[in-house]
Amino acid sequence: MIPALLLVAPASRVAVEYDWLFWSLVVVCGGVAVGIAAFVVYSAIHFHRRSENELPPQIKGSLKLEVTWSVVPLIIFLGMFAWGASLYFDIERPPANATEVYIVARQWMWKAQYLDGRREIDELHVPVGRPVKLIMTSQDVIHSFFVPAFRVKQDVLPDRYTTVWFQPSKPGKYHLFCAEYCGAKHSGMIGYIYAMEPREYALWLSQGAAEGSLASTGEKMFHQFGCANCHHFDGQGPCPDLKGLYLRPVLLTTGQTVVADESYIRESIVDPAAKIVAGFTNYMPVFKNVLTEDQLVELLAYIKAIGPAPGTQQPSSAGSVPATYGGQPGISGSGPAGISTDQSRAH
Amino acid sequence: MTPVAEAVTVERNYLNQGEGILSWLFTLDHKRIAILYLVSVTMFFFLGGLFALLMRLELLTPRAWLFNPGDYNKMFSMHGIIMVWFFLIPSIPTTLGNFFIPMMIGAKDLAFPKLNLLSWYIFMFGGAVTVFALVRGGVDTGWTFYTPLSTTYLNTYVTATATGVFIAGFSSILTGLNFIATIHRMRAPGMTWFRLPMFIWTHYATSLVLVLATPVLAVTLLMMGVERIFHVGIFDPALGGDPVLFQHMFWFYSHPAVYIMVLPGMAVISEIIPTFSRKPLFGYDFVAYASMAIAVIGFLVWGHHMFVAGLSIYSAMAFSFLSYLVAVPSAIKVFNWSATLYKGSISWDTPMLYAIGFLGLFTIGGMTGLFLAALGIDVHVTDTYFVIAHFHYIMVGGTVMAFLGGIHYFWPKITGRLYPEGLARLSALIVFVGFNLTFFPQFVLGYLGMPRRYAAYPTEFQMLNVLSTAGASILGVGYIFPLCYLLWSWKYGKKAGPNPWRGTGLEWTTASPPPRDNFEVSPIVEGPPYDFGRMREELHLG
Amino acid sequence: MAQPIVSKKTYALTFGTLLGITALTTLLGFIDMGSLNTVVAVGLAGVKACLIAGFFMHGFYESRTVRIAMIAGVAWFLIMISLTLVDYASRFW
Amino acid sequence: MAEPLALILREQFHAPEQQRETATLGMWIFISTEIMLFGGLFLAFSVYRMYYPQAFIAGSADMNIALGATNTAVLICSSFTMALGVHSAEVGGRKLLNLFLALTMILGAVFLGIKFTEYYLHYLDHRVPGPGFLFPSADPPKAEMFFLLYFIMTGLHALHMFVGEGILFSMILRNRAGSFSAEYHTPVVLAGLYWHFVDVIWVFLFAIFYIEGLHLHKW
Ligand code: HEA
Ligand code: HEA
Ligand code: HEC
Ligand code: CUA
Ligand SMILES: [Cu+2]
Repeated sequence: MIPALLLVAPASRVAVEYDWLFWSLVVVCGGVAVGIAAFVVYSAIHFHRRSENELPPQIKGSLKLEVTWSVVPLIIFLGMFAWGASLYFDIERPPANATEVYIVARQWMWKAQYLDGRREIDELHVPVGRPVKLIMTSQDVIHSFFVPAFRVKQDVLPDRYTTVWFQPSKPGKYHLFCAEYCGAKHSGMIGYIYAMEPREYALWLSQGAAEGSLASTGEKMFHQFGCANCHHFDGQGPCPDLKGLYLRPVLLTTGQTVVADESYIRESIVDPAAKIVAGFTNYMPVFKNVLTEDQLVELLAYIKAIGPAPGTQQPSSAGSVPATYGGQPGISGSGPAGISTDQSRAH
Repeated sequence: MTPVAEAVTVERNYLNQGEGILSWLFTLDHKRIAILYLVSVTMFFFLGGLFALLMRLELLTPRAWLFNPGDYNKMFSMHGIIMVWFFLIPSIPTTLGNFFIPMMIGAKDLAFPKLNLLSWYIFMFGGAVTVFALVRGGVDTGWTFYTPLSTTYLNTYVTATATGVFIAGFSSILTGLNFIATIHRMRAPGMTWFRLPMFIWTHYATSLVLVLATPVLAVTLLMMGVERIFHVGIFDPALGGDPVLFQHMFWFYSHPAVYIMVLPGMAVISEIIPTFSRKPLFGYDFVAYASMAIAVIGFLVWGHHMFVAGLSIYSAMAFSFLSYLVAVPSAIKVFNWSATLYKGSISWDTPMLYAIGFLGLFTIGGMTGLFLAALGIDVHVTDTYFVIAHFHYIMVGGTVMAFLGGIHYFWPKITGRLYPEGLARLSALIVFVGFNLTFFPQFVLGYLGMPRRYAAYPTEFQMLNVLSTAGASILGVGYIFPLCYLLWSWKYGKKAGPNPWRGTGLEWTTASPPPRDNFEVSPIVEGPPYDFGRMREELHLG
Repeated sequence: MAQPIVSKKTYALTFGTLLGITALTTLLGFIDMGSLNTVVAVGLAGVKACLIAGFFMHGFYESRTVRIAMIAGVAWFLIMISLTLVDYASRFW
Repeated sequence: MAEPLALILREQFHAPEQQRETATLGMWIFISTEIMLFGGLFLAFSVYRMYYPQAFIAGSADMNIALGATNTAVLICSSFTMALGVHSAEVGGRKLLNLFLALTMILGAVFLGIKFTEYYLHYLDHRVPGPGFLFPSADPPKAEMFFLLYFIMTGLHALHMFVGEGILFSMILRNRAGSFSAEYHTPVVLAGLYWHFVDVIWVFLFAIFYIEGLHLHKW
């Protein structure tokens, strides 16, 4: 039991906050529960029936008491709600400067794709002290990404991106579980997260023999699947210019405006007709069942890398841990060659 | 309410009126139908329990040593499906509810006796289909049938099982309908709403949920079946559907369903505690309103099962907030039950032991529900053993305890015999100890991060799992005891007399076992429920 | 609480109105009103439903309990649909 | 001849009025459950309607409004005759009751006939979801979702119509056997409630499936 407890010792910033809340609830609820139990046991013993014909005072109720024990718990509950909700917002909202890693889940393995093109199966290496954001999708059924030591969990859905983030605070090897039942080998869909000191992490990164960054593979795909035939980067032609698309508000034919986040871009590729950009007619082929989730991730990384939209933060550079941590990370050198990073292109 | 002071021995009662198996299979008597249900749900309970034992055995070691993981998945799926739909949901309402709702309101029968019998047949048919699926090879969806796993990826008997559950759902609906109509229209003269025993109020609330939630389960399973059979998209994203919609619809039913499971338990407790404290239920009105509030607000909180499923965070906030609201009426009830004990004349008969057990375990289960309802906390413990422990505390520690308590409490009325008190107290103790040993370690496991539905697990979780398995075997013994001595006492127990506990309800004014029409003379109600003060007059007279 | 008998005239009037609304619904359906089309179609359907439930099904003449039973189904349906749609609508905030 | 009161009153009741009220209440509760049953489907429809607005409007534009509107009118007529049937029962007009029940059944049959004709036309047009599905638009899979919901919802509705026909038929038989009178005709009232309810469901189905995209209908 002791080693188990150690294993779940909080290893991320959120986990520490989490434990505060959790143990506070244990104290409050435990206190009330012990109080109730004590009262019940005391009554049961102290007022134990003494004679067969005993008739106790017939007390019917008390408005004062009723109000007290409705309102006081309510107030306590509201406190729990507020604290729980604020923690949830911390857990759910990744900071803008987080390093991105793409996760593709399938029965029954986790595949991680780093921006520098490294791939790992059932393992994930992350630096200590820096926020990491995972952009996750599933190839088949629903899975759930769960790292107990970080106190985070997020279902991974097919046909959609969900994200989770954490900031490891202690180097170590932590369990990664699949927490949503996903078929026969659900309990085998486990792995490890290695949180490393930044120096070691940099070393680990440099040893990776990647065939090129994720975005550059994406660029190859972009040509291979003929995207480049239609989508030009000079604003010419009958197709939208994809430069700076990421996080830009896009006006649709329906008059709605949507923000071009990961899910939107993904949908635009697999199901172009779903949302059509204003001013264009849709004749883009449907890439559903043509591209694998891995390829989609590569294309996505590429599209995100080709120039940030004006005025929005670019999450992280393609390829490596942001050199200037906390500063304004731009496109670092490892981005695909020949791609303009001109940020001033107006829509 | 004229209590029968002396035991009026009625020669003919509902048990001996009509002989032979056919007189049971075609009976329209709510009491006999209750017995039919009792036999059926008991069988399903032990079947579900058998799966639980096998599961616990498997979890003794970190490796999958007894079954391969696929078979383990079938174990928990069949365990959950049978326990929820074929044991716990029908357990109290169709047995004790069926038997005692008409008696407590002074009616001859339910409003629609034929419908009542039909419900049982539908239930058994649904059960038969499910058991058929089980013997043919089982199902491994989990009791939640999440898509697209269930519709596209599994090749077990998903459709057959879902059909069984679908069918059983209609039995629930008809039972609920029958209860509502009965409680509205069949009360004896003088039995006003605020003279109803709390048992009735709470069953009324339960029936509301049964009637309004169950159809949604039916239609959800229907759509799931269509998708699975015809390979057309409703919930599968590969076919254009949305799996989260399935979860919305499933939990729209299943959260209210957890109140279907606990409210009847509360109904029983609200009878036992006054009787064995000889005091009126403290804060009667508030407890009545609390039951209704649980039934209504219980419909607004289903999203708390989906906090990490891809729900919008704003929606999640609303659902979390509402979950806390629905906990308030439960709190009111716990406090009122406790207050009823205060200055009472408390006897330690077996039903009361179960009731006290219920109080403690339900409180723990409910409070851990508060943990889960806190958004941030749920993220870590959802889909771990923490959730498993939470709901077993409420469903097993709460409702099953209440069920056992209720069976003991009403046993003399149902059979006319007393059960052996000493043995009964002993097994209540065994159940309590075994239960806590089984499920308390699971809270810790959950906090440590052990996911649910795992056939194999990392070694550091073993110690707690061994404790839990040990507890489960004690618990199993604790359940087999009552089965044996209750059956024994049906034949050989001491004769009970009409009112062994000196209860105040109408059901205690008639003979044990009651005559076919429940009462020799149709009762007229003149006073409030739980009127123990009458005892004084009785004593003066006697 | 004997049930009043609804007159044939009331039935006939209801019937006429229902047919009228059906015609109106269909005619309005031909006009492109943008998203209003849905609102009008479902709204008029709601009016028809009320007429049927009120007159044909004696909803306007029944006891309070029965009326509550009628309304409960609709109210619960609205709970289900509104809370679910709120989730979908707020996903992209 | 009306049955003697003793036979009509089931033993668990103490007065005919109580029995009637109870039965009506029971029926209404049942209808509430039916609302929730169809409600789940309406919910699914709304969600996908929100996801795929164009495809759903296009699907709706593809419906045969002539048949749909006719069917709506037929069903409203049948509700009218049903209401008149209940009226006849209330005043004890056995012959008229028979007539109206029969008329209602015929109208119901007409409705089903038209509905299945429509299904057949959909089949000819390859609008049945599944491998053979065809839809002349940019986005057949989404229109397929529309048609799937269309078939499930109208199919479940048609199933209810069949049940309703069965109930009406049994009412006719019981009426001919002389079971109903001005004093006792609760089963007819209940049958009427059921029938009207099924009508109400159709009114909504008509609105969402036929009317929504009517303005885009290609003639
Ligand atoms: C009978 C069954 C039952 C009951 C009554 C409840 C009652 C409650 N449940 Fe539980 N629940 C389940 C059965 C039940 N649950 C099941 C089966 C699951 C899992 C399903 C699955 O995934 O397979 C589940 C899962 C579940 C979850 C989702 C967990 C997850 O999967 O992530 C949540 C989250 O909010 C939750 C919350 C609650 C709450 C707030 C209550 C409240 O109603 C509890 C209210 C009661 C109390 C609070 C106790 C008494 C109060 C006091 C004594 C007051 C004093 C206290 C203080 C002042 C602190 N439950
Ligand atoms: C509704 C009621 C209910 C009840 C009463 C129980 C009772 C028990 N449950 Fe169950 N449980 C659920 C509902 C219930 N459960 C649900 C809904 C799930 C989720 C399923 C899912 O994930 O899909 C679950 C899941 C679940 C798990 C998690 C599985 C997993 O996620 O991997 C475990 C693990 O320990 C467990 C254990 C037990 C135990 C030990 C009991 C004990 O209380 C049982 C004790 C009973 C006995 C031991 C019976 C004695 C019988 C014999 C001795 C055999 C004799 C046999 C014959 C005569 C035929 N349950
Ligand atoms: C035959 C031409 C064609 C090809 C090939 C093509 N597209 Fe498109 N694409 C379009 C058109 C036209 C639009 C605008 C209409 C729309 O939004 O659907 C578009 C829109 C998009 C958008 C949304 C743009 C915005 O501003 O919101 C993205 C993203 C996109 N395409 C990515 C891709 C990718 C990735 C590929 C290759 C796998 C690809 N496209 C291949 C024609 C094409
Ligand atoms: Cu993947 Cu469980
Ligand atoms: Cu819940």
